[in-house]
Order: sequence, then structure tokens, then C-alpha cells
Amino acid sequence: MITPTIRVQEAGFDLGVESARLTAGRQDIGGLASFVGLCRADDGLAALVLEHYPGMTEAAIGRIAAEACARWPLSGCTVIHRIGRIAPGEPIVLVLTASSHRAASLEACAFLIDWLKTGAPFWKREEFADGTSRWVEAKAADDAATARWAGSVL
Amino acid sequence: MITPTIRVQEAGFDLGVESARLTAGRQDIGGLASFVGLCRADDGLAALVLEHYPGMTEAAIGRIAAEACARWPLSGCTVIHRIGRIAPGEPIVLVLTASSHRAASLEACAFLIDWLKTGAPFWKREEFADGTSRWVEAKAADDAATARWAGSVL
Amino acid sequence: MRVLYFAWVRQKIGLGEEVISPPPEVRDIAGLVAWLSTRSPGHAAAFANARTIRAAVNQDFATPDHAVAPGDEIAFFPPVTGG
Amino acid sequence: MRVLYFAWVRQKIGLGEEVISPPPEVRDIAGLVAWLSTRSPGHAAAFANARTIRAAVNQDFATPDHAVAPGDEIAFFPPVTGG
Repeated sequence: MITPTIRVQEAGFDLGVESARLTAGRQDIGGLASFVGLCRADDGLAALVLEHYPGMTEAAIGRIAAEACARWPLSGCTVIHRIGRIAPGEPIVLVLTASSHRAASLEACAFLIDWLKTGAPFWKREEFADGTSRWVEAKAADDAATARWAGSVL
Repeated sequence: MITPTIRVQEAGFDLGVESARLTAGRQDIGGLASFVGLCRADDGLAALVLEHYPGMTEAAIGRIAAEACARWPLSGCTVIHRIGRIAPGEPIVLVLTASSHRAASLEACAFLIDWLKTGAPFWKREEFADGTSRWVEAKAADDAATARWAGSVL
Repeated sequence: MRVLYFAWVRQKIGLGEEVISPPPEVRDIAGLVAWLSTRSPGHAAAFANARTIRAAVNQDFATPDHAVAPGDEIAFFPPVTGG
Repeated sequence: MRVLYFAWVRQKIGLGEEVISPPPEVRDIAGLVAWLSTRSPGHAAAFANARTIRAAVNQDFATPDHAVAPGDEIAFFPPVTGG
């Protein structure tokens, strides 16, 4: 069983750097899937501000990543989630999964991002150009996406 | 409708460079999904040699990418497939899909790689350390993966 | 017992964290919410609609019937919106 | 009519490409396969098991009943294994 790389950080991240780190020197990886969530400039959005629950965040992501490793034969797994102020166009979250076969890497990647949306203690606040601000509400669609992976012990 | 970037080339590619190119200056992309297929060193494999059908390859990938753009609201799509000699650990194929929402990017990425496996004229030959060589046989599992996306007009 | 508040729960209460000593009859999350609601108008506002509040006990998601004990770290927050 | 061969079909026939003029009774892919099989032992070997052969007409995948005409570009190859 691999040890997933999990980071919660204010700093940005680079998909190329993280994927090179995961595959460096490996000749057993057949598929590398990734998902990057980015901040969209919807409706005059000036920035997203992400708050989290230090300690619980890392533990929750760790459980979700361990569950992914139990369900799929992963040879590598990286999850990076940013906190703090994020400008439109900037990345928010990275999920990177490697496996000997493509289906495992693709499915584990989708599983992880679906679960991160509903199972890790992050909260997004939107700040607008006009100075107003509002908390993003949880979406029923995200719960439905997570429910696709029924039978989880999380 | 966007114009997908399609390249068939001997040269390697860089996931970081291609993803940066796809998202540069954009503030409307919420999700960027990628898949990189890599050459595994199974059973003493020394290299993969990829042959293709020049002209038809680009046309076939173009049709598959256009189908993905018709099914999902993509804001960006890049497909790069290498040909020629590829050593273990090197990348073979890249699929990169961007959309305002994550589900569209993830599903389109899985659709594209499944279809590339069965719908584009590439053939892989395995060369082994002992000097022997054999053509890779098509897998029923790949046809089944493609069949998941039933109703395609391809 | 340490209680943490996040996102708009924190903003409505006006505190990110407080140390409390609820009476012994407060035995679970639901009881704690009822007791906390009486502490200030901000607490009352934050907990007014219990359906929009989630809780964690010792950094694990917890349902309203989850037990609470003096040494616990309890947290209240809106449904999560990460990813 | 230009005919292209790829992968082990090319290797068995010993040619990547040839220009042919089949008789007018060769009207579709199946007929062309039968006619090509008579051209050399290599052709016969390549087309011995028709189920393992795929075809394209003018760079589009084609079934055995697909029509072929003098100006066409026809290709024969094994099931594809890209990705």
C-alpha cells in the first residue's frame, strides 16, 4: 500500500511538478489521471477565500485517500488543497492518481474529487468586485456525485 | 464550440506545459482533467514502437474530439499521441479536457481515452530485452470500455 | 470542553473558539446545540436552523445523537464546500 | 486503387503500399480481400483469418460490405491498439 501525499497550503501548486514527482524513476505506471479545480470569475467574483478546520482537514483527506487506495490498486496518489485567498484563474485543488491501468487511475481520481467536495472541512466565501461577500452553499449535486460511490465506510 | 488541439508526434510532451497552455489567461475554467498513458516495463519490455496511419489518425482523433465537444460543454481539449519508439517510463498519450464544471471535464477525459484505444489507427509493437518482438493484441476490455459510451455516431 | 466554530457559524457567534462547561444533562450534540443557543443572541442566530449546521466530535463528523464528554473537541460549521 | 497495409498485415505481405487494378467484379471490401489473397503467399497469410483484419476506405473505418471504387484509398490492418 502506498502512502498518499496530502498537503493543505496557501501557496499555489504546479501540475507538471507534482506529476513529475509522482512518476519520477517509475516504470510500473501505465496511467496517470489528474483533476485540477480552478477559481472561475463568475458574476463579478473578485476572489474566493477558503477556510478550513486545521487538523481535521488533513485527517479527513487522509481517510478519503486511504479509501481510494483500498478500492483501486494505486501506485501513487497526491492531493493538494489550497486555503486562504484565491484569485480567478488560480488553481484551488489538485488530485493526482497513478496506477498500472488507466481505469483505476481515472476512477480513483473522480472518486477523490467527489469526496473532497463533500467529506473534507473546507468552506468557500466569495468576494465580489462591489465589496459584497457570501458563503458558497453546499450543492445537492455534489452529494449526489459522492453517493455514486456507495458503500464507502467513510 | 472550441477547436481541439490534436497532435501526433514522435517527440515527448509535458503535462505542465500543455495544461498551462490550455488555461492561460482563462477565468472560465472550473475543472481541468487529464490522463497520461505511460509505457510500463512489463515482462522485460525494452521499448514500445507505435505505428499509425498518417492522415487517418488525425482525422479519427478529430472526430472523437468533436464528439466529446458535442457531448460535454468543453472550454478546452488537447489530445497528443506519440508514435515511434517509446522507452519504459515515457509518456505515450495525453488527454486534457477543461470545462466550467468538474463532471464534464472528468467524463470527457475518460470518454476520449477510451475511444482513442479503440477508434484511432495506432498499433503497438513490444520489443523485449532478449531481442524478440510482438504486436500488442487488442483487448476485449477496451471495446467494453468504449461501449460504455453507447450511442456515439463515430 | 473546547468548541470551535467555522465559516458563517463563526461569524454569527462572533467567536472562532470557546471553552465551555455545559451542565451534566448535556450528553449529546443535539443537547449541546440547545444549551449553546441560550448563551447569546449570536449563538441563537447561528443555531436557529439546525438543519443547516454540521458537527464534528474530536475531528470526526458527528450526528446529533453523538455523545459529548468534558474533554472533547467539538466543532460546528455549515455543510462543507471544498474541492 | 491504392492499398495500404499496417502493422503485422504489412509485415506478412512485405509491402506497406501497392497500387492495384482489381477486376470490375471486385465491388466491396470482402471481394477485395478475396482477390488480394490470391496475389502472393504473403497476401494469403495476411488475410487467412479475416476476423482479425480491419479495413478503412478513404481513411474511414469500413465493414466488409463497404463498396470500393477505382480512385479509393483502401487500408488493411489489425484491430487498433493505441492509447
